[in-house]
Amino acid sequence: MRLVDLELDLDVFAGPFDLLLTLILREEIDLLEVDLAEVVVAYIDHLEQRGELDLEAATEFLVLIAALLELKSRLLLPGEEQEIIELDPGEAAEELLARLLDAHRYRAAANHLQARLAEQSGYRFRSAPLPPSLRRASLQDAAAVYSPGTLARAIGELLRVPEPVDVRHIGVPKVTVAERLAHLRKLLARGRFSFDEAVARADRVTVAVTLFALLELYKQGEATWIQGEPFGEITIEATPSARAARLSAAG
Amino acid sequence: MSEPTLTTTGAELERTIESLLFLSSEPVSAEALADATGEELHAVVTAVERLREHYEFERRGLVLRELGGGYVLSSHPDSEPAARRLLARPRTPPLTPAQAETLAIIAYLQPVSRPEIARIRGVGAESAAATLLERGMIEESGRSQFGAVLYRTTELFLRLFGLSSLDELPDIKEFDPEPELEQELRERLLKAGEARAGS
Amino acid sequence: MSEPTLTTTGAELERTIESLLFLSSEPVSAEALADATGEELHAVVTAVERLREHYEFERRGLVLRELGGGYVLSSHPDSEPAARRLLARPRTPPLTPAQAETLAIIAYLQPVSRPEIARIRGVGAESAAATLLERGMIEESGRSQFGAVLYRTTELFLRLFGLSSLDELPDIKEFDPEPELEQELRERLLKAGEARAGS
Repeated sequence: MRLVDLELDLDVFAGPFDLLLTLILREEIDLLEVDLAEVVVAYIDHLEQRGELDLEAATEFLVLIAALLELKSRLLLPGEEQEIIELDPGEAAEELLARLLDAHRYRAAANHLQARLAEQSGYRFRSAPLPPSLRRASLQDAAAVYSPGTLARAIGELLRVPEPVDVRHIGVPKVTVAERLAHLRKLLARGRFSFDEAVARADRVTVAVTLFALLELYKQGEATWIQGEPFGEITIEATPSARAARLSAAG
Repeated sequence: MSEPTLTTTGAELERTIESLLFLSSEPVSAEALADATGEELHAVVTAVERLREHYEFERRGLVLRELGGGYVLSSHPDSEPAARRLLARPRTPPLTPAQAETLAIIAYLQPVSRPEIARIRGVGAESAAATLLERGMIEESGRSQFGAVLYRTTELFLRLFGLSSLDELPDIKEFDPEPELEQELRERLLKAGEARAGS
Repeated sequence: MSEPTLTTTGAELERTIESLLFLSSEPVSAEALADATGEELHAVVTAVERLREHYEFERRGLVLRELGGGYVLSSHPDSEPAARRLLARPRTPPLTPAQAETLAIIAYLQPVSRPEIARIRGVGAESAAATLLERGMIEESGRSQFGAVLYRTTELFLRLFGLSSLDELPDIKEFDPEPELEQELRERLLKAGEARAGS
């Protein structure tokens, strides 16, 4: 998948990821207003939906989102760093570009190292203790340079049993787009409904996945929606053609 | 009369150096060999070169190389299949992409902290760094001014990657992305979005 | 026409055997060499004899000896004084955390097998154990009932830590997070290791 294909629907922005990036860089959207966690959730959903992982694009996304997080945390820091954060859009873009180029560079260097290691692996080195005569000589020259406390401390550390991590509160959401599609279609069959109804009591991931399902319905021409004002309620209803089709199927 | 003696001395020195390199599990510098044998540095360097040529020209099973700041013996790669059958010890396992990236960043930027590595990669490097530490390819090298552990590569890193020093790593510029790719990234960052924004 | 081929094969085999003996710190039997090289036993025995003669007649720095039912390489005794100057000082760079942990486990639990060390630490200990072996602080001490190599500490270990016997190892109570537990140290370490691995 290409990053260009990542469609977002955030509180402050709906549209493709690269457009969001541009608007941030041109300071038309305030980075402080953007919930980056939501961007990540959307990205993961997108990956799940596609069922494929393009490493190139994944790296690019990670580098960009990390850079945005850093920019944002710098913006959140009060006081002294004020002058650093007066990034003009051009500079911010250059910084992001520099990050991406660096990531490419080190990935290429990593490939080089991997190849080099493989090429060198036939040269094996000898690893053996010294012969007894030299060991005896070595013993004569041995002075107490290490502290026995180091060993006791290491054992103490190793005895530490980690606190069992309580994972009960982390429900593992296993919601699929197909499930949410079925859910939306059932609601559609009853008439119009609001998005809030569709995701009542749902967790964030389910909300994100439901949104994808809704976009899918729209793409298929099954549903349309109205939103009176920004942040207002989204009302969803079947398109006239879908309604006609359902009626004829029922009749 | 002096010539045979000189020749003998040269051969003796070569022989002693062969013993010393065989016994030593780490690379040995010319200076250390000169100290141990009580010979002049230039005589040591000549003897080492003769030993290297002996292995090469006589097609011996050993190879003498200058790696990690000293001379070290290794088996000849032609024997690798037999060595793999004989030794339970596997050959150097390959690096995962995450380990290789982490190692590349450490090799070029050392000393470098884990947060810096994460900053470049966009993802953390805990488990990759732990494996590289365990395999002896990197080691800690003090702390940054913010208290983060700094890493650097080890002598073993040089040896495993067939390098005599870090200077032998290719210039990082050699890994610069193609200008077309850079252009494409630049456009994707700004222009592609602007086109949409303007539309 | 067959002779040069035979000679080549003989030389190749001698070369491979040289590599294999170089890599093995323990004696290797003719059978094991035959298995590894895929050659007949008598060809291996001939090649080993040629290698032995090569070292002897060419006055090399290595010696091939038959020991404990196998062949093993060692350095030539003539080089001993130089070897002493180069190597007979114990190498005592600061222990890495992995080395300290591995050494502590061996010191308090000896004899202990490598798989046990790995279970306690939650990560492998190959590289750390190899370094401790090379530096002479630990040594092999037979095999466990499952065939794993067992380790114990050496006399050099005691010297380097200023101990006159293992009884002088410090009491761990001071560092023990739960000193009130009565359970055996080995069991507690294994349990904690498994808890770490599972978390």
